[in-house]
Amino acid sequence: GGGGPQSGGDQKLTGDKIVLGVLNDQSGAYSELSGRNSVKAVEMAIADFKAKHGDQAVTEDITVETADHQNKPDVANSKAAEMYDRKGVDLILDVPTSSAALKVADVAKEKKKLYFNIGAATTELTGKSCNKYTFHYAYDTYMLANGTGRVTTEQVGKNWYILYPNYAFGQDMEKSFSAAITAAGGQVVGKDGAPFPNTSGDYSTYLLKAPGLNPKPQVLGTMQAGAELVNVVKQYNEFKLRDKGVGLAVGLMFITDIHSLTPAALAGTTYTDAWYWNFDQTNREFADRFQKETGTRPSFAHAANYSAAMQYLEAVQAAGTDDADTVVKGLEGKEVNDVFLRNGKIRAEDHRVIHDAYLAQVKPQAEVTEPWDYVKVLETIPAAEAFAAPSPDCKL
Amino acid sequence: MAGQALLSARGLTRDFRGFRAVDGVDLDIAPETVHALVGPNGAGKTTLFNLLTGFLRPTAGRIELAGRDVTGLPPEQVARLGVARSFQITSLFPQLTAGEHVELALQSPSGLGWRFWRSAKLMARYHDRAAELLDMVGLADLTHAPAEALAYGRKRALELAIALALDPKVLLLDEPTAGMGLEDVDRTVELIARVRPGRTVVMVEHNMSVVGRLADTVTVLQAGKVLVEGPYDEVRADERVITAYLGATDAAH
Amino acid sequence: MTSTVDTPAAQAGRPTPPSGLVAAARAPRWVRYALLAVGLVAALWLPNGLYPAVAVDILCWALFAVAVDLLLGFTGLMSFGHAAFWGASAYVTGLVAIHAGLPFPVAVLAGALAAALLAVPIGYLAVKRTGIYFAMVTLAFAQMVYYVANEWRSVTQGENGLQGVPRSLFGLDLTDDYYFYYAILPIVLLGLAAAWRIVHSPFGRVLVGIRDNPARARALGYPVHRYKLTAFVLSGFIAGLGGGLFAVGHRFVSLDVLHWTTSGKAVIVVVFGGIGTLWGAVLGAALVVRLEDWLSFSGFEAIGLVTGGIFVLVVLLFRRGIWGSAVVLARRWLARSQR
Amino acid sequence: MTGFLQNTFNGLVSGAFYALLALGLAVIFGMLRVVNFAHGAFYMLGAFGAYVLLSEAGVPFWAALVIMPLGLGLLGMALERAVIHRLTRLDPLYNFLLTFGLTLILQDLVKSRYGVQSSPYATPSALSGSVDFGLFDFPTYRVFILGFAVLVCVAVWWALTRTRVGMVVRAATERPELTPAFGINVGRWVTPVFGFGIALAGLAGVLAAPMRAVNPLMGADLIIVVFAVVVIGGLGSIFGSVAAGFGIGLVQAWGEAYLSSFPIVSQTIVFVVMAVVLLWRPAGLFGREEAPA
Amino acid sequence: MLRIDNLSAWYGEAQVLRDISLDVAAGEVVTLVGRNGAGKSTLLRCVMGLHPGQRGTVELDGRDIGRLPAYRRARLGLGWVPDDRGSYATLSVAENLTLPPTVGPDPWPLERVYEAFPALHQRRDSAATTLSGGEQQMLALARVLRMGARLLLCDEPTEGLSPLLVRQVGDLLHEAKRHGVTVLLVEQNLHFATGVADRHYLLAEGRVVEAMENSEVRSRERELLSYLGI
Ligand SMILES: Nc1ncnc2c1ncn2[C@@H]1O[C@H](COP(=O)(O)OP(=O)(O)OP(=O)(O)O)[C@@H](O)[C@H]1O
Ligand SMILES: Nc1ncnc2c1ncn2[C@@H]1O[C@H](COP(=O)(O)OP(=O)(O)OP(=O)(O)O)[C@@H](O)[C@H]1O
Ligand SMILES: [Mg+2]
Ligand SMILES: [Mg+2]
Repeated sequence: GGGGPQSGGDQKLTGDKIVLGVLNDQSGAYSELSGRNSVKAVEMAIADFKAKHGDQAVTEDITVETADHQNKPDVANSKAAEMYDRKGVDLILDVPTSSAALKVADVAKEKKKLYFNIGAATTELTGKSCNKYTFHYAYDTYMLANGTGRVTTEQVGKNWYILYPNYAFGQDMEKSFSAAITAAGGQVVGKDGAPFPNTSGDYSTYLLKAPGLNPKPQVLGTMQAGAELVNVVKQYNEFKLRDKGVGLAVGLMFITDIHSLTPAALAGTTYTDAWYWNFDQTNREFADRFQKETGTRPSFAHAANYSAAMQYLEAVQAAGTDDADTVVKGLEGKEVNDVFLRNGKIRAEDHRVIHDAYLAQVKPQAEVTEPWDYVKVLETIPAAEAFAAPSPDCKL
Repeated sequence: MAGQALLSARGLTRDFRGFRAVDGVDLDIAPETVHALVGPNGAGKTTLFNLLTGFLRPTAGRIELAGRDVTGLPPEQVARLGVARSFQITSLFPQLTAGEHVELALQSPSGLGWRFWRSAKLMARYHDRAAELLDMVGLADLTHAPAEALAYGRKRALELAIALALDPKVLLLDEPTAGMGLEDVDRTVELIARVRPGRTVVMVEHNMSVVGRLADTVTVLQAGKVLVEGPYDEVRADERVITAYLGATDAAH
Repeated sequence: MTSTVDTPAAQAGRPTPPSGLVAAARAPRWVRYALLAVGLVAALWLPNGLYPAVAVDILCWALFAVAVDLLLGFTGLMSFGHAAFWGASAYVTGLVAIHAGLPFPVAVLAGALAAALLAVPIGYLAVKRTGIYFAMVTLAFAQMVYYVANEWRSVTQGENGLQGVPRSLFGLDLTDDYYFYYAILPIVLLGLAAAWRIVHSPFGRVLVGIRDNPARARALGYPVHRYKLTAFVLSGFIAGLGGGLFAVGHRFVSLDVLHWTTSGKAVIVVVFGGIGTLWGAVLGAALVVRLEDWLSFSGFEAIGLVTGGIFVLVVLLFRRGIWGSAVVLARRWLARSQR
Repeated sequence: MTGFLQNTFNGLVSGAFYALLALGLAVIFGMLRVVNFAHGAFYMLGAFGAYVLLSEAGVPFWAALVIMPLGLGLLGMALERAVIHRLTRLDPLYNFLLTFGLTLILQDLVKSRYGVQSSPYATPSALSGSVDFGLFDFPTYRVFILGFAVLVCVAVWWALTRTRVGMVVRAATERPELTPAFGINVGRWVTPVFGFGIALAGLAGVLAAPMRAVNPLMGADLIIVVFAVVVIGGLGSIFGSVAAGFGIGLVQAWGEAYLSSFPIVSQTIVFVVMAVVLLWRPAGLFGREEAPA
Repeated sequence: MLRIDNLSAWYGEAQVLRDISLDVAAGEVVTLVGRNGAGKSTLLRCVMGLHPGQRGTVELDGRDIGRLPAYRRARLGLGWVPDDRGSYATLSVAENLTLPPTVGPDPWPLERVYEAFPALHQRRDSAATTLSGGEQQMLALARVLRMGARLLLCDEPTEGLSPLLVRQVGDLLHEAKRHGVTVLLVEQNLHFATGVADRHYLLAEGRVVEAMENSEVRSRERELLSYLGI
C-alpha cells in the first residue's frame, strides 16, 4: 500500500497510462445486454473524461482492452490474469455470469488490481466472497427480488406462485422473493423448481397447476431468465393465465428480453430495473448519444459500464495515481451522482455501490410510441432500501 | 451319455424370429478325430458352429466340452477352453499384418494382453513360432503384408494360421478350402492332416474330396436336423444324402 | 460383419501400414528420440513463450486429448462424453484440496481415481455399443453427470462453481502460474508417458485388433468388452489427471468442465492434431488452446465459426490431422530424397 | 383426474417435438448411416427462418410451415452433395464430427447476424384459441401440433417401409460402392432423403416457433436428449424412434407433475431410461440386434 | 458382345492387370481361370465400372462403355454376381431380389426365381445377411437373373455351394445361355468350368496367358491343372 496520494511524482501511473479492461460475454447469452456495446460505453466515458479534464487529465493515454469470456469461468480466469499481467490493465469491468465474476474477483484480489462487477448478480460478491479490490456496481439478486417482490405484493396481489429454475441463481432468487413477499404481508401459496436447463422447453405442468392452487395465486413470479423466461412467458400467454386472473412478475428481466418477447406478450408484467434509458432527461440524452455510437438503446449494463469507468477515472484523477490501494481508499465511502448512479454511494463496508432502483411495468402495446420505449416506471426504490444491508460475512 | 466324446451337444436348438435354424441336434465328437459336417446350404452348419463356440446362445439344449457344461459361455471363454474356429466369411484384422495376426493369436492364452504397463516388444517372443505357422500355410513371404491387401485365397490361409496359433484342443473350421485354388486346397488338406495328431477337428466342407481325404466321421445336416451320421463311405452311399445333398451323378462319380 | 468401412483410426493409420501405432514403434530410433527431445524442449519453453496460464491450460488439455485419443485412435471408440471424467476429477480434486488440504498432486490423484471409478459404470454400459452409438451414449451419460452436478449444489456449489481451490505443495508458493507450470510438468509427462506405454504395450496391440474386428478377437479368446472397458477406465483416469490439474490450475471448478461442449472440444483437439497419433493430440491441444486464447482477445465474435470450420475442414480435407499429415509429407519427402 | 389428463396431453405435445426430431434423425441414419449432429441446428434454423420470414417479409405462419421445410430440405440436399456425400465410404463417425462442426458454424452464423436474444413469434391467430375437451380445455395450437406430428410420423413410416423408396435408399446407404452395379443411381436417391430428414427438423422448428424461445441455441441441448431418445427406441427403427419420442415426453411430464420436488428426476429420467434399455436390450427397444459374426 | 482391349488396372501404385485383351461373343459362356490373386475379380470390377484405377477400353455391343458410371452399365444389361455375394443386411431377401430395376428383354419373374430357389422363397422376409453362405450365393445369382441382365459377370458363383447346388447352378447357366444370355465367369473349379463354358482365358499375374476352346481344355486338363498349381 504505497504512501500518500502525491508520492513519487515519476511513478504515479504505471507505464504512464491507464488501461481499462472490459471482460464480458461477446458471443453468448449476455452479449446483447452488455457485450461489445459495453466497450463502446467505456470508450464514451474515456472521451468524456478527457474532454472534461483536458490538459489537467492525469494522462492522455487511456485505452481499452477487451476480451470475450464466453460465460466460461475458466476462460474468465485466464483472461483476467492475462489482462492484469500482460496487458497492463488497471481495472476490469463488467463480467456477467456469477461464476465468472466470482473467479475474476479472486484474481483481482490476488493481483491487487481493481475489478468493478456490473454484469453478475450474485450477492456473494459483497458477502462471503467480497474483497478489497472488488466493487459491485448495478444490480444484484437482492435488489431484483426485494423490489419486485415487495412492490408487486403491495400493488398487484398478495398470493404468489413462484416458479424458479432449479440452480444456484434460481434458488437464491426464490428465497429472496419469498422473504420480500412475506415481509410485505403477502404469502407464497406454491413454488416449484423447474429443471435447469429445461431441455424440453415445456412449462405447462407448472402453468396449469397455478390457477388451481388454493388460495388462488394472483401473481405468478417467474425466476427464469433469458430463453427460459421467453418459454415461460410464451406458454403463460398460451394458457391465457392473465385472463384467468394470474398476473406475471419476473425476477430477472432486461430490456432486451422485452424487445425479443415484444411488449404485447408482457404487457402488465412487473420487474425491477437498475436503470431505464427513458426515465428522465439526463438518461435520455445519454441514450441518444449512445444510439448514435451503437445504433441501439443502452441497457442498464451499458450505462453502468459508462458510469463505472468514469468513476474510476475520476478517482485516479483525484488520487493522482493508479495505485490500487490508494484508489480504493479514495473510492470508499464516496457519494456519487451521475447518469447511472442516483443517490449513489460506494459503501466502505462491503464495496456495494448502492443507488436508486426502479420498479418497472411493461406498457401495453398500444402505449408503445417509439422503439425500445417499453416500460413505465411505477416506483423509484430509494438507494437505501434497494439493496441489502452489508453482510456480516464480508470481511474486506 | 456323451461317453468318450470331447465335444458333445444334446438337443441343441436355435430359433431366429420363429425360424428354427438348428433343430434338436445331438452330436458327439470323439477325441482326436476329424469330424466333417456337411449338408445343403442353409442346413444350419454355421449356426451350429456359432452355437458351439458361444457366438450364439442356444434356444434350447446343452453343450459339453470334455464333460464340462459350456452352454451359454461367451466366445472368448470357449476359446480359452481350447476351442478355436475359423470363419466361413473371412474375418481378419484389416490393419494388422499377417505376422501380427498370428502373434496376437499366440499371445491370447498367456494373459500378456492385459499388461498395459509392459512394452509391446515382449511380443517378440512369438516371432519364431509365428514365422513357422505362416510358413506352414504358405504365407511366409507375406508376413509384413496387411491383411486387407491379401487376395481372397490368402486370407483363407491366414484364417487357418491364426486358428492353429491358438494350439486348440478342438479346431472348428468353417469351409476352410472355399475360395482356394487347387494348389491351396491340397496344401490345406495336408496341413490339416499334419496338425491333427493330438487335436480334434470339426469342419464344415462342401468339397467332398476334401471330406473324403480327411474325415473319420461325417454328419449330414438337413434343415437343422441330423440326417445321417457315419463313416465317409457309408454316408456317401446313403440314399437320403444323395437326394438331399450330393445329387445323383456326383455320388456315382 | 466384414464391412469394409474405414474407421477414423484406420484412415489415420493408412499412410503407415499396418497401423499408426505399430509403425510408430518401428520408426527409426533416432527419429523417435529427436521427437522426444523436441517435445521436451517445447514443453519447457512453453511458459516463457506463452502466457504461463495458457501454457498450464495446454498441458491439461494435452492430457485430456491424449486420453480421448487412446480410445478413438487405438480402440476405435469415440467418446463424446469425456467431459464427465475430466469434470468429475476436477470436482473431486477441488473438494479434496479444499476440505482435506492435501498437497495438490495427491488431490489430483484422488480426482483421477474418482474419474476412473466413474468410468466403470458408464463404460460398462457404453461398451455394449460401438461406433456412432458409443459416441451418442457417452454423450448422453455425460450430460446426465452434468445435470447431477448442477443439481447437487451442496457439494458442487452449482452454477457458482467451487471457488478457492488451493495450490498447496509442502508450503511452496505456487501462486505464480510460471512456477506452477513447472510443478505440474512432471505429472503431465508421466500421464503422457503412461498413455504412450499403454498404446505400445501388448494390451495396446490387442486393442487395435479389437478395433479392427471385435468378433475375431473374441474367437481368439479375448474378452472384448472387458478390454474395451479397461481401456475406457484407463482413459478416464488420464482424462481425470488433466481435469484435476485444470481445477488446481484455475483454482476453482465450474460446471463448464462437465458441459458437452467440453467433450466436443476434446474431440476437436484430437481430430485436429491427428487421430491415432498421441503426438497429434498434444500438438492439437497446444494449437487449439492457443487459438482460442488469441480469438477471445481478437474481438472476433464468432468463435464457433472458427472451431466449427476447423472441424469441417479437417474432416473433409485432411483427416489425418496436422500431425498425421506432417508425417505423411515427411515420409514422402524422405522417400523422394532417398531415390 | 383432469390434472392427469392435462399432464398426459402436455407430455404428448412435448413428446411430439422429440418424435419429429427423432424421426428425422432416424430417417437420415436409417438411410445414410449418418448421425446428424446438426439436426438441432436445423430445428433452430426452421424456427428462426419462420421468424425472419415473418419479421422481414411478412410471411405468415402457414406459408412458413411450407417454405421453411422446403428451403431447408434444399439446403440439406446441397449439403449432402457438397460434403456429406464425400464421406460415404468412411466410418460414420466422420459424419458425426462433420455435422458437429456444422452445428457450431450454423449457430454462430445465426448468432452473428441476429444475436442471441430470443426472437418474438406469435401464435397464428387461427390457432390461438382453445379447444374444449369437456373435462378441460386446451390451447388449440397444442392440439394442432399433436395432430400434425402424428400425421407426419405415420406418413413417413408408411413411405419408408411400404414403398420402394425406403428399400432403394437403404440399399444405397448400406453398400454405396456395390449398389450402382445394380443399375441404381445412388446419388439421385440419397440426396433427397437427406434433404427430407433435414426438412423434418425444419418442420419441427417452425412448429416450435410460437411455443418456444426462438434463438440460435434452442437446438443445442435438445439434440442430446433426442440422441438418448433414439438410442432408447433403436436408432435404425423409424417406429422405435417415434414411439420413444412420445414416451419420453410423457415420462418427463409425469415426472414434473408428480415428483416436482425432485426436478432432477424429469431432467435425467431420459438418461436413466437409456441406461436401463442398454442393459436390457442394447439395440434399443425396437432396434434389431446385429448378426453375430 | 463384350470386347476388352489393353485394359490395365492398379490398386494405388500396384498394377494388378496388365494389358488385358479379350472378347466374349453373344450367347457364349466364357470363363476366366487363374490362381488366387491373379486379378480375376479385379477384371470383372473393371468391366462393371467399379474400379477407379483403370486404363484401356471396354466395349459392349460395339459401344465404348469405359466412361459410363456403373449404374448406366447395369442398365445396359450387365449383371454382376460379386465374390462376396453382395447381400444387403438392411433388406429382406425379397427386397434384395426386387431392388435392381429390370434391364433386359427377358427378366425372370419372381415366381420363377422362387421356383428355382425354394430356399429363397422360404426365407423371403428375412434380412439377407442372415442367410447361410450358400443361400446368399443363390440370392446373388437369382438377383441378376431377375434383372434380366444380358451379360452376367459371375465371380465364383459356386463357392461354398453344396455339390447338388453346384450342379443346379451349372444347369441354370446352361438355361440362361439357351435364352441367349452371355456369361463371363470367374471360376476356380475347373471341373465345373469345363461343364458349362465354351471358351476359357487363363490369367496369371494380371495377364492373359492363354485362350482356349473348351475341347482343348479337356484334352489338356492335366497340364492346366499343374499350371494352375498342383
Ligand atoms: N442371424 C440369423 N438370423 C436369422 N436367420 C439366420 C441367422 N443366421 C442363420 N440364419 C438362418 O439359419 C439357416 C442356417 O444357416 P447356416 O448359416 O447355419 O447354414 P449353413 O449350413 O452354414 O449353410 P452354408 O453351407 O450355405 O453356409 C439359414 O437358413 C439362415 O438363413
Ligand atoms: N483393396 C486392395 N488393395 C490392394 N491390393 C489389392 C486389393 N484387392 C486386391 N488386391 C490385390 O490385387 C491382386 C488381384 O486381386 P483379385 O481379387 O482381382 O484376384 P483374384 O484373381 O480374384 O483372386 P481370388 O481367386 O483369390 O479371388 C491381388 O494380388 C491382391 O492382393
Ligand atoms: Mg455356412
Ligand atoms: Mg476373386
